[in-house]
Amino acid sequence: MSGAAAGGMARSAPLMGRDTEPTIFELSEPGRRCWQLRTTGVPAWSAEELVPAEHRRTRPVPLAEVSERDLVGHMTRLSHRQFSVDLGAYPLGSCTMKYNPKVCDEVASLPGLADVHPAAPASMTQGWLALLVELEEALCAVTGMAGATFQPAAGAAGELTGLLVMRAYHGANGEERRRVVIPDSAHGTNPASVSLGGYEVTTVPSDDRGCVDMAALRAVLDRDVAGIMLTNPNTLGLFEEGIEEIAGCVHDVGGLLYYDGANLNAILGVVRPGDMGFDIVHLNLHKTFATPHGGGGPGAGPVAVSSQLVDFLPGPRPVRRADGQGYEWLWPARSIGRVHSWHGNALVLARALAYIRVHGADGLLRVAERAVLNANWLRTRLSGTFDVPFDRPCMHEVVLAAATLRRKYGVRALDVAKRLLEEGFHAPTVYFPLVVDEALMIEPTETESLQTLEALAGAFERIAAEASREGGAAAAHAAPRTTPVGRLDEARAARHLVATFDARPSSA
Amino acid sequence: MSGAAAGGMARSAPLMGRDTEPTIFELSEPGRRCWQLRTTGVPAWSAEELVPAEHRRTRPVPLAEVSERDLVGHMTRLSHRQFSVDLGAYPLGSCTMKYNPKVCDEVASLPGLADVHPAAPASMTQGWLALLVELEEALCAVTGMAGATFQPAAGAAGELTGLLVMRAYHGANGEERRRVVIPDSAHGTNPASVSLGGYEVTTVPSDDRGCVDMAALRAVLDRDVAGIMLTNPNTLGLFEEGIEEIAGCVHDVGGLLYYDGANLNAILGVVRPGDMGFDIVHLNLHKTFATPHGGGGPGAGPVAVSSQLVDFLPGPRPVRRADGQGYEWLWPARSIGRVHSWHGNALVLARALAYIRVHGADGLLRVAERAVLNANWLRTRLSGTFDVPFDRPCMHEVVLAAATLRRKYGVRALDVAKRLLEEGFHAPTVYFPLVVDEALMIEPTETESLQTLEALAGAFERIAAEASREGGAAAAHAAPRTTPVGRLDEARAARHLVATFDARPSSA
Amino acid sequence: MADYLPHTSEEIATMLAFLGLDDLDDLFSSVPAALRLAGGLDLAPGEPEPDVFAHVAELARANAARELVCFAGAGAYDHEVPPVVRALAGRSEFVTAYTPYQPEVAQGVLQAVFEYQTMVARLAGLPVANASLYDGAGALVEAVNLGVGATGRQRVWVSAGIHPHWRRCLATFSEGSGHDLRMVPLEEGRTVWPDDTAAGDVPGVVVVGYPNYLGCIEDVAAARRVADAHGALLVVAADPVAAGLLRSAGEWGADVVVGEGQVFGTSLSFGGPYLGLFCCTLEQVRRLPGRLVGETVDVEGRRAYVTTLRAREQDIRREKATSNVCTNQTLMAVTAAVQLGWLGTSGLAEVALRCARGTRYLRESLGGLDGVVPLTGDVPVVRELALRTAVPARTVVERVATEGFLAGVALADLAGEEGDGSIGPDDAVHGLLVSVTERRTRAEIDGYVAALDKAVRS
Amino acid sequence: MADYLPHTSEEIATMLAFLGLDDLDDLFSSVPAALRLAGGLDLAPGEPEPDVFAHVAELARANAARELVCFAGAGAYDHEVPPVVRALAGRSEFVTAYTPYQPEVAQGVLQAVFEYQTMVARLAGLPVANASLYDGAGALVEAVNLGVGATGRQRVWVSAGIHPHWRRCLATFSEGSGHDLRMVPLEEGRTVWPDDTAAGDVPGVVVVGYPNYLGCIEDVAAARRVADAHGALLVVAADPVAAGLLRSAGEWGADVVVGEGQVFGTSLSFGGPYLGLFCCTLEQVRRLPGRLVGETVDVEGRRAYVTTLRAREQDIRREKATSNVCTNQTLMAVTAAVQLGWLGTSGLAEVALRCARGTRYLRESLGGLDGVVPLTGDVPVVRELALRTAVPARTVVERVATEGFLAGVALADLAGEEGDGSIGPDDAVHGLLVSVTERRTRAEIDGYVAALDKAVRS
Ligand SMILES: Cc1ncc(COP(=O)(O)O)c(C=O)c1O
Ligand SMILES: Cc1ncc(COP(=O)(O)O)c(C=O)c1O
Repeated sequence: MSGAAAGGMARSAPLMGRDTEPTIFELSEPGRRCWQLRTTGVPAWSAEELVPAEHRRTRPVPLAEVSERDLVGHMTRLSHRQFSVDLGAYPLGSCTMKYNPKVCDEVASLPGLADVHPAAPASMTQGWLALLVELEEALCAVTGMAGATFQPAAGAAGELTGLLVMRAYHGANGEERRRVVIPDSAHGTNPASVSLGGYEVTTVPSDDRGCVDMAALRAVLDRDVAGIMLTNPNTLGLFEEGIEEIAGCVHDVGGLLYYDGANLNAILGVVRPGDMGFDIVHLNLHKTFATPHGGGGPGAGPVAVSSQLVDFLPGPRPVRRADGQGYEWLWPARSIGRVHSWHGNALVLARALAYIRVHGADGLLRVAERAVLNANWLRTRLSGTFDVPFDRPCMHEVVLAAATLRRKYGVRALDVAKRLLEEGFHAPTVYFPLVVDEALMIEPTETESLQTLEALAGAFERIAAEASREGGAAAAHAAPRTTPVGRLDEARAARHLVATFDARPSSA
Repeated sequence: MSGAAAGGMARSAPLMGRDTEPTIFELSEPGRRCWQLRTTGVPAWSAEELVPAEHRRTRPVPLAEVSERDLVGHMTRLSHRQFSVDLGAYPLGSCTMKYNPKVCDEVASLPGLADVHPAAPASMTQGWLALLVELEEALCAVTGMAGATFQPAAGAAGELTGLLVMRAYHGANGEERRRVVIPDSAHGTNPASVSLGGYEVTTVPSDDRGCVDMAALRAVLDRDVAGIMLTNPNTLGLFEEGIEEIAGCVHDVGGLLYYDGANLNAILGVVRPGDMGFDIVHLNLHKTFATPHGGGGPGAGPVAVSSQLVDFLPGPRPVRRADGQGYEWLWPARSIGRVHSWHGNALVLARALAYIRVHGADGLLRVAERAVLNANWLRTRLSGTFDVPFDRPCMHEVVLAAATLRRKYGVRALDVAKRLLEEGFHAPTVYFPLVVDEALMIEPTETESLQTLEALAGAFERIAAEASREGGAAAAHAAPRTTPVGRLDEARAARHLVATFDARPSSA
Repeated sequence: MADYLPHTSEEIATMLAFLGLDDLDDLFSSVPAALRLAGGLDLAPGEPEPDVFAHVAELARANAARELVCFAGAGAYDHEVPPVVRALAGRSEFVTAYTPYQPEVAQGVLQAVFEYQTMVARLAGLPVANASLYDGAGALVEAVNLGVGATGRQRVWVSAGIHPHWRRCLATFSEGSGHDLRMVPLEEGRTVWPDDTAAGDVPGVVVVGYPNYLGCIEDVAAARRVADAHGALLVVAADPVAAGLLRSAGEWGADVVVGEGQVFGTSLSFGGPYLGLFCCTLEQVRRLPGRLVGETVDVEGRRAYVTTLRAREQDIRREKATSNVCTNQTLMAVTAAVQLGWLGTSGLAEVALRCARGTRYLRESLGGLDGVVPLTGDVPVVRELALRTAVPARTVVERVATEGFLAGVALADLAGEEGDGSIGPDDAVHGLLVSVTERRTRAEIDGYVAALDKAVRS
Repeated sequence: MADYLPHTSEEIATMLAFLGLDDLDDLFSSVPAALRLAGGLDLAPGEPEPDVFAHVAELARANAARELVCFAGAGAYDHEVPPVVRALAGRSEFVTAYTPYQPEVAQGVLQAVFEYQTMVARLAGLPVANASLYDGAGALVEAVNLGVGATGRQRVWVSAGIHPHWRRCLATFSEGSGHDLRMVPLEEGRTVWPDDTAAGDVPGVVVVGYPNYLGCIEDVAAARRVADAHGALLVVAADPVAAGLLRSAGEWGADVVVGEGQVFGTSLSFGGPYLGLFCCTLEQVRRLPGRLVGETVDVEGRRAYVTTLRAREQDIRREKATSNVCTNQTLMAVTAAVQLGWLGTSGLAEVALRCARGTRYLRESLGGLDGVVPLTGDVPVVRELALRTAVPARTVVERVATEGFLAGVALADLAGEEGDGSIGPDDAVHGLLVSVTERRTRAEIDGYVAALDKAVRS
């Protein structure tokens, strides 16, 4: 019955069956509607009276036409076809899929926050400005920085913003540096941002302890290097022990240190990027400060900088008024300009503030401790089961590998991931970081309990044991079998691109 | 893994698998907690200082101890194990499972309604009183009655309230009548309420057209009869065509007519119980006026009465002040007393008012028309597939039967119901009304589309066709196979009662 | 024309044609023409959702009470309801489901109710709880029905410490059931059971509050002795929050425990929907009113839940059913399960303790005031305190509201201006019932005391 | 100590023992001691949720703007968002999921985004839409990057009718990308494209608004001709609500269409999270920034969805990626899909029409006022109107607020007090940009006009 246009049929809800859900366009019936709009009393001029003929659309934009009941049925069934943190553990490495407190949802829907126009004057938005200034101070406390911008809408936007600040700083010093150094284990957004920032990427390899190879780093450092981008702990979940030395030699050549804050969760209250020597830090509020990821976003990627760089931040910035009478917007003296249509993802910022206040200094430290405790427990428990590329205590996540499983039984990291779905867990991140073959990057986060870790470890162990058994590899390749759809033909999706309903062969 | 205590494991979510979900007690871990309470600054006296030893509990009530994350995981997974209107069609006869507009949820959570204490004086709750009076007027317009009480919390409570009003009325006339007449097709709450009202039930049979057998009725009517309880359309979905005659002869012996409003949806704007001759009407707001059923409640069962009975209604009642200055509470002169701790299910009443205002006179008529249209379409379409006990146009629901299927193939109404679950629909009501053998009572409601009706009819047809085929009966008996659990051992539940976790053999 | 109906005019035409009808009106041919409503309902035409919402929101704004810091209780309490409880209990699968008639696709509601039953039973100290009743008063009525059914005696001794509204409901329904109620009065806030009994006065059921509606902790053991003396069943109407500090009613020997479950996650809601709690002994389980969820297994042996002992219910037993309750308050029961899950063992104890602390702090703060004295002397209370104010309590409530507080509930509003067996006429007029929940801060209590002071002076 | 962490102290002890560690501090042994933060973070200790909520709610109350009837637009609009959209888009499965890396358990988000892509593409009149970008400005930046990549020319002609904030973003990012921006000025509210071009001035990309930020409907055909004359790509920044009335940008020949999708179901939110809309031709699909969902089948041939053409993305292509966007605005895209599903064909047209009616009604109502004149003459507009007020616009906004209206956006706040290529210095100070959505009633518009009248007189 795939594609059938029955709005009230629930066979696509996994509760009821394993059908596919028709698209909303297939549920559509001309003439049906669900919108209801205010009665306004405004004169009912016709489109002809309002828009000149040459600009006027001749037929309405064809959208779906459904009843509210069918819209609800459709979206509710789709929601049942979606895994989420609220359903179970989501140990996706580098993504920090912690539990997102529901109080933040209510904070973000406070009409006094959600219904405020971004261009309303500061005199009428003092609450928002106060909130932002309070959050800025908290983020500076956490990072050891002097000031921050909230405009970047996500981590990658923060990276690019930070690189433009870096560029402006060097420019203000009359320098035109051309290269930025990145470790080979870095997240893909780092090199992509470096390019967009107008720099060339210089990659440095990891050493056999999973850290930046110091010799290689020294070899590439010179006065053409604008800076280095690091995340610490790095994407292998390991703390860069030589960070002081790195900072020293980068600073020695006049370069700046950029901290990719995606892994800040591990070190909250333990060590601050500023104290490690970083000059620029972006924070992934959607990772560390519990903004739900929304299926891919929104997030928020504020950038905090040391005092010498505050003047370069994007503007305008919310600040306390000099006269002590509330708050106002201010353009930093040498601002790089705007990086967002307005003030950044404001409601995400409000969530982060609430999260930070609930935890406070003590709670944020507990977050880091528990996150690291959980990751190390899993590492220790699973170290006999999977390859351990770097056998050292990890921070908030652990990178294991299925290289041996693959070599011996033909069971790949991808198969392990798919099998894990059958076990009732989301899969870890696979094939990242690129420096580890058949990587399984597991980040349990601090909000999962020991009981869940035990169940998760048990599932991993079962999968590995099964791989070695007769027919085990075949079973792994056939996974997942308990999910609404099985493995997808991803190649076909790219080869015959169908990116809209109108591009479907049958709708042609 | 049934019963495993892993809070973050999602194998019980049908998206991931078919395991059972552990109880919250199995997820519990001593010392874990999720509550957070306001900081009050009130002195922290100990329990010993506050409660005398003989009354003081020696150990806390043992509840579950879970983290907020586990609570969310547990309840979200449970929600995925639950069918609902929002997932698909729910053609449960007599229950009017229509789509419940989401705007009503927002109405019911308005702080100005939801956060009001029921004992706050009328001077501080004028909005609530105005709302109730407006709703009362609307319900009187719909039913053709003179006044109403909102205290009954559901239909059955309304029935009993109405019967007590009937009793008080006769009592005021110095009469002690002992019997109430009920058709054999009546809903079980009617006879149960009659007993609780202190009356004896006199049952009258249905005739071969599915209506009250007039001769039989006349035979039981005398001055000992306090009244008759009817729903019209009746539980067979048929309009009691002889209603005027019924009313005439009941009134002739001094009895009152009670209207069971569970089926009011069919006649909104078409005919009013008052015009049919009814004296007392309860409304199931949770059926007709789109209050979601909440998995079994809450509902609201206001009782509306003709002018001669208004003085007997429960008190206090919200009324307009005589001086025109707002609203006040008033005790009817000969009130039967209270029937609820406070004023009834107030938030349900607010939902009903919103629903009624959105529809208005025109929309409520459309509701009835579409409900009846849908039911008749299904009746006509399926009349070749199932038995049609009463082959006449129906109102908002149609009663079919699987008697032939059972006789020929051993496939019962229950099997049809379970097979329908596999087809992605909730089952119709089965084995009710009792007067029809192997009854399938189908109420599509007005909010299901023709496309959904077609899919539903197709599913019924497939099920019937399959029953006649080789192995069809066995397949029907094995249904449902696509749901998280299969058919249950209901006898065992009653035989070995386990009504709490503590009564489980293993927890003993 | 804006509504929720999917039918396009083409579809209506098609469907009518399929039925062989000319127009929608023909659908109602079985309705006698003389009865048909001419001219439609006497209601305004439909309005779009946003207009309707604006109208109701305006009504909501007209409820001044909402802005007041709440010191009112009397069976409806301002407890903390966290966002997580609203989010979970508000999930549409719970909200838009019907009674779990098809258990294979209703394990969500069924298991939640099973967990609810377990928690409520533990709270009451009894082995069985049902799946919910309408409200506290309704639960009491059902409990008395059960007791009368079990003993075969319709005489019921009801402590005057039972909430006056609940007693009033009991009286209303006794008109139908024929129960014969005797109110047993209070002295200094506690029930004084009669020593000896005339022949016709032998109770089948004895009912007591714990604490009673004036907040006083009753001697349930004494009530048990009275019941035993007459072979009666003991029904205890217990405050389920106070139960976090007090010995359970079951421990004291209650046969049936009822209560108002609004305190577990449901907003004040102007009085409803609330939640009737009902627990009983195993002995009485076949007389249990309402639904009951039990554990069983499916065809493959998987643990599963189903409504059980259905032969008690009205849809099967009809006039012989234990009760007429059909639609109940399941969503509130699910809400209570979530709230109790959130509170957990330590949280329930903490809430009860904080209520008691706040109440003590209030009592001590009132110590210095002229014109406000405790009404029930030194009787121990947990979270509800009856006061006698120098000016009539209704006046106090109006005055204190101007300072931003809902002062409490005037006893005249509960027990009538004449009073009843629980209090005399003077206390009825000057009595004010005050409640302090865990949400009240010291600053609020201080402000309230000042407002009260002002109100009773002038 | 209240938080969301499950670990009991016993469990911590067990886990540490399993790891062979003495205490939690040992977990951080790899952090050089010298760097360890002594004394903990300089933050207050944690507070319970209800205290925190009360604090944020107080901040929210301090935003006076919230109470004002909104006549401000400028890229952020007060459209109707019905309860059903909030309910559906707020479902926790959508809210708490990550990027759909495991498509077998992410069909919900994937299909919703596929439907979103279809709707947005139809709106733009182009065959492909991506899965969302950060906001309108971000989408424009990406569009210019795409155009420069496609033509190999970094010269970009940007109409001054593009929202000043967006132009400002473009300028910021061009510092990195090296794009060479030329602003093309407006006259009477519309872009006047240069006739001839110096050698170094040949654009690779031409950018125009439709309507532009002052509300004026631009001649996109003219922009297309300019682009064609130079072999440039045409990027159109379109108002997606006005698109309900106007010919689509795709019909006019746009290569890339960008827009701000906040209008589809997202609240004003003080500016974010919003939704960057991005559409392009099939020719450019391999340069598309951000994620793209495509249809495919699973092993059993069932229709299914997956993110596709991933080789463009940064996690695979790294420094050669088409964009650095990773986390995007998926939830807003899902929200837009729901809102567009709610509006449907007729609803989108109706909203656009009602906006235009309200704007016309406002324009006519202003006719009689002294001291308020349209800034862009008679140029046709849909839903946004630039005015010149006799007193500085910022003053007007402050004054009108006292009457309960957010009067609009002072052009000085957008284009700076000196103005820019879109308007001169005098208009910058006296210019007020006003927007009328379908939510504004006649009574509100009348009240607003009266307030405006008063404000410009005094
Ligand atoms: C290590 C690392 N750096 C940077 C990013 C980019 O952040 P965002 O996705 O918010 O753009 C991520 C997240 O995906 C990450 O894991
Ligand atoms: C015909 C009929 N009468 C009465 C009732 C009782 O209503 P309630 O369940 O609200 O008590 C019902 C509902 O179940 C019904 O269908």
